[in-house]
Amino acid sequence: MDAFTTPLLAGTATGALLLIAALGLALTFGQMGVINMAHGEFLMAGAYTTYLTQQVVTSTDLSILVALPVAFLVAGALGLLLEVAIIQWMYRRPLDTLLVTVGVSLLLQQLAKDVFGAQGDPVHTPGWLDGNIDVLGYHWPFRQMFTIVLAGAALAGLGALLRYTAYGRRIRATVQNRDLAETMGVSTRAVDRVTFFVGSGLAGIGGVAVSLISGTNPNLGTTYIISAFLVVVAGGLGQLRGTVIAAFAVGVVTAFFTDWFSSSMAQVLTFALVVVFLQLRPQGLFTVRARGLA
Amino acid sequence: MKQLQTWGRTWGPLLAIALVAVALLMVAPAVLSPFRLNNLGKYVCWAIAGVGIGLAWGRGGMLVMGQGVFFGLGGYAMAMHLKLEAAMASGGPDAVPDFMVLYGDGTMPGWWEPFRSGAFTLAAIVVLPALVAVVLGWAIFKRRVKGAYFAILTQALAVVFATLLVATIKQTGGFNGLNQFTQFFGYNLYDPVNKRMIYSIASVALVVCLVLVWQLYRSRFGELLVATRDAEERVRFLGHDPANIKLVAFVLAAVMASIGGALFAPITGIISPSDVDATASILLIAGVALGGRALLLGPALGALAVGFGRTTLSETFPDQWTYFLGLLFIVVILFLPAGLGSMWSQALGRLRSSRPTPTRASAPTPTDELEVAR
Amino acid sequence: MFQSRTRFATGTVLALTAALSLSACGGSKSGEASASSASCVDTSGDTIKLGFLNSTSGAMAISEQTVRDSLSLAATQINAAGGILGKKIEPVVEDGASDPAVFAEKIEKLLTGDCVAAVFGGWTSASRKAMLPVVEADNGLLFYPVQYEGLEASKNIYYTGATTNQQIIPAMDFLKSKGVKTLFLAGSDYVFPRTANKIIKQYAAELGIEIVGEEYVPLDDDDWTTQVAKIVEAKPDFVFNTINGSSNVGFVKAYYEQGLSAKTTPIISVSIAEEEAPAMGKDVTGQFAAWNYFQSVKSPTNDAFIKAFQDEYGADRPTSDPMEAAYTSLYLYKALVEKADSFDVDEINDAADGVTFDAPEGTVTIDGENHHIAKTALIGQINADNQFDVVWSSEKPIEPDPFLEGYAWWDPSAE
Amino acid sequence: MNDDYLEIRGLTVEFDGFRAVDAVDLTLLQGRLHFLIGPNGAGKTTLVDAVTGLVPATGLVRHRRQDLLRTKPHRIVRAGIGRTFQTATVFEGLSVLQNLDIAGGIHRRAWRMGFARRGTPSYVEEALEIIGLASLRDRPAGVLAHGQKQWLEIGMLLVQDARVMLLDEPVAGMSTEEREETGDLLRRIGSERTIVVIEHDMDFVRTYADVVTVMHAGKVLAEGTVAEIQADPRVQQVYLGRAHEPMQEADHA
Repeated sequence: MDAFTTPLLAGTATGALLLIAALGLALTFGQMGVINMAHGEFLMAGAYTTYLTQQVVTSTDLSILVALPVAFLVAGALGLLLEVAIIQWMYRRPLDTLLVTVGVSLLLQQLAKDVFGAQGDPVHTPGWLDGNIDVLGYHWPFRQMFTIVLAGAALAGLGALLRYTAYGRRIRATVQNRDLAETMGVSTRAVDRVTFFVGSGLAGIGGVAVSLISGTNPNLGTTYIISAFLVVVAGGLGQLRGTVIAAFAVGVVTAFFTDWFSSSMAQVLTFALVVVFLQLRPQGLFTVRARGLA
Repeated sequence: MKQLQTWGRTWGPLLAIALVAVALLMVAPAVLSPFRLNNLGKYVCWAIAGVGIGLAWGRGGMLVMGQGVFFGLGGYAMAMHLKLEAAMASGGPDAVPDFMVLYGDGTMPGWWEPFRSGAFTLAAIVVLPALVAVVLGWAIFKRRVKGAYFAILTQALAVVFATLLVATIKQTGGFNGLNQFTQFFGYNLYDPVNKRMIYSIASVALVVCLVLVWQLYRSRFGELLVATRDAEERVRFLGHDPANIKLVAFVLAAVMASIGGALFAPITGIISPSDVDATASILLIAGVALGGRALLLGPALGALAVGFGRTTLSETFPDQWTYFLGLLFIVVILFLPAGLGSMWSQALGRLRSSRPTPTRASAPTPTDELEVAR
Repeated sequence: MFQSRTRFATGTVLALTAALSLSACGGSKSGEASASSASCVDTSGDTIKLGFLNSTSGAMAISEQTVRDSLSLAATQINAAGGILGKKIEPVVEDGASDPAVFAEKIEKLLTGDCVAAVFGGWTSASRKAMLPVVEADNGLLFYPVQYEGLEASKNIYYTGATTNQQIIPAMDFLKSKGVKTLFLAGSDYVFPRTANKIIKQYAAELGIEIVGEEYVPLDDDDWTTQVAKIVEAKPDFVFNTINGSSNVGFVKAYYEQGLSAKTTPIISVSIAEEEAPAMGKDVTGQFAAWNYFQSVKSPTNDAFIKAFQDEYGADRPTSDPMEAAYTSLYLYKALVEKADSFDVDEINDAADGVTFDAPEGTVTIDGENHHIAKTALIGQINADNQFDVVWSSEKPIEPDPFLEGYAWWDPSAE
Repeated sequence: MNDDYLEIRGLTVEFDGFRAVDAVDLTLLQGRLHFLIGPNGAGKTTLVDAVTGLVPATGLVRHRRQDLLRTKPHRIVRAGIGRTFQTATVFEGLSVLQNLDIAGGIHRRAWRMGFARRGTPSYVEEALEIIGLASLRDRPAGVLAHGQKQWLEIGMLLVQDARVMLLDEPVAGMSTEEREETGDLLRRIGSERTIVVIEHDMDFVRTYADVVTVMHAGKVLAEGTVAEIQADPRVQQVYLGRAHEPMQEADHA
């Protein structure tokens, strides 16, 4: 019985985590064509923020709730800094942006190692998350449910931002037609910054969730980032819907493969599935503007 | 004067390659200690892979972030043969590698068997990566997956490849990789003279690869490749399938990486997942970016420089190496996207007439993938 | 450009390079290899160079830095006490960068470039395997301070950490003595856990302990949820943990999260020591670990070691098994040299058998045959201070048996 | 009459349920200058896209007994169908000569691609003469005037030996003289080719068109000579919604 429920529920939680991580990536990629390889390190920043928050807010029960907004701000600020310092100078060179952010990612990892030590620091799970509920034989941890709720909240928040706020309208206008938006008086530069801030901030929230799984360590970002990228690739662009479906699909499929084979094989098979998927549905990735090719 | 220019355009690059050949094959062995020469041999292996990356990325616009995979295919193919050679030298023609006895049940997987043959191994080093690259490239390019998507897929491939290696302990030695070779096609691997021989082979391989890309870059294919990089869809309406053009460059790059890996194994005496994973692949890219991705010699010299820097910087500032590497990416790509070598080309260009360079290969204009990304 | 008159000259270039390379190819065939160059170690001065080769960058840096620290401490102490054969130790430090190929490169540099008399370091098996052929070819010496999966012996390597019959097998004896009937194996997906579990499975069959599950997760993967669910389902008496590094945190969190605890399903670990225990983010009191040294070991030598270490590096720094083994390795080298009255590798090897040192863990003795050392096995239980209370001991040092030749149940070719 | 003509039957292109091209029938014969006109959004460019394989379509497009809708874009080019784009797309970094040469790739065997260019192929020289850029042969295409780029693109089609040329607004943005030159060029090369021009400029259409097809809302509205078209009340209706001198003010956008 729980041969089915365990991978399904655990995979959904993993998918939720991937979703939080991938939302920011999909957002910045969709709008600016920028792939931020340091996005994983923003997750890491969120995790370390949780650790630091727990040093200040001694009540473990409260600390996670405090850490969430703080992590959002910290990671968002890092993202904003990255955008202002580097990325804004190279919007015409998406592949180069990707490589520069690889450099940033290396720097941040080493920095974390030097500041916090390579050992990793403990993050304590609050009492109200420390427990589980028996679902058909699987002791479903509250922490996993919390991750799913968090992803839902992040998604809802992002959706509300895009739909109901002035900034959201500007973001959508910019995504659909940057030049037109600009002629309509939208400052796409400002919009880009907001997007980067929000996207990176979401990674910070993801970092809080990750810290509840594995504490902190400097390599934490690299663990999740490749899967998050695969989610973005499989999900296609421009629509949050694709990212949501892809995130949960990758999470659940990986969990089943892990259950049936092993974690290592699950990585291999999930990658293979994404490549096969691209064979079947490359349409989401492919548009050509016919009137001018240059 | 004009004749001199034409002469220089055609023969200048060859002359430069010849200088590299002389430096690697005659000067270096004369002035370096065996240890440093062996180190240089290691960098040369990276440089061979770098030349391929220059072809695929610099000229073809395909950011190959997983060349470690092909480096590893060649490296492991060669290492399997060396491992079997070592086993057979001590345990007879049916002997199996020591780690299979230690970690497994002492039986050898069937697909190891042909690697007892040196000829098969040499063929596999070329054919294996080519096959993988064709299948993968076909799947990716024919579906018009490119730009950042392509880069991410190749990096994911490197991660998956390393994971697979680490998990298959009985077949590939897992995290430990393959090591403890004793001989190289019958030659004692720890004899300094033979080590120099392997170094020379690597250097010759590098020179051959350089001559090959020199010819490719001046050929019509080279022009078409650059055209594909800059305006893929336009090339389609010249009657070419861009997928095929990119595939050729991708496969050549894969084979070069494989040859680099195949020589890396005997030179360092080990090939392990950490030599082929995503980080190792990034390191390969770093050299190419530094030297100048689209230049003829840039990738190779850049790879040599990064290899040298890694050794010396880690000897001098063990903890700071990662900072250097990170900064290298940021500074070079941000301020000098065409690489250090471009400064030299620009200086040279100023000396010459104001005629345009034949192919605007060194100035990347990767707007095409942006269009598609939208 | 178009009217290029030059005929393409690849052929010429190829011929040139081929000729160049042939001149360099006068190598010698196997068998007639020239004898390895005589040792370049300089013993004429009043110092002796020793290489410390540890990763101070990369993923292994945190672990290996602790080894580096205790090696430095030992060198300082030995120098203060007059050195080795009257010569002061001059450490030459190198970074292995957590990369086996770099270890191979650096040990070559240390042995042939710096001409050190011996090298101390390495942590992962991969790094040791990479250094082994080099140190054998150069006829150098390597002292390796970490417990490992055994199945190796080299005349050029001294292993001062435990081999399997000094850690894994005693841990199983301990489990048997606790009346354990069922056991679950959880490990990282690499060589040490796989090999350790192979031994555990065979010995468990011998002891009548049933293995009710076996799960592996890649080294850099932290999510153990699915695997822990299988432990919950299998309800084993004990979990044998061979997980390495930060992945332990993910395992321990998932384990408590799904309602397991030291009371219901205790864990015995072989890689969680004094440094790792407080980093779990969970109260791990009551869980077990198998080592040959704990900071809590009561002996005057250990007290002196801890005091010296904490005076040097800070009172908050714990001492752990690999640190102690590294510290011991330098003193063993001193004892070896003094017994041989020479820095020559062959003479040291001839004198090796029976060399002892009164180490913090207790008296250790070198086995001249396999170059491992006899060590006492200890089982510790984590207390509220994240220290280990020793709850079981093998009482006397166990002779090292890296190939498990003395164990009839061991069949290396069985799965 | 040989089979060197382009036959289009029931060609339909749908985007998310919207029919951009709706069951179009056209027969485009060799040796005549066809013009395709119509207001914005009439489906002219989409029609060309469908013929050249850039967007998926249903129906039939046949040239020399080959069904182009089942052919990949680069194979369509090799079958002798060439096109240009509204914004001239030449390789700006390459010289005029190199642009023409690179277009000649389809004449070469794959392995020949591995060699460097030696001398100028005769068909490149010819094209260079026809498009009148011989004196600018070594100029990078990027510095050419707008009109010259369009000619270069037409030259590339010549090198490709395109039997059918589909030109998308080739004279947009050109000066009057450039237009004349372009028109003459099209006349010169059109005698043995099938040429289709999408155009808004009615003066140009009037001067050079042999046959005009008017499209509206994805359908063919009318077909005939310039005079016939101008007289057609439906065409006037489409262009201005009222019936006086319609085409003079047809939009240029």
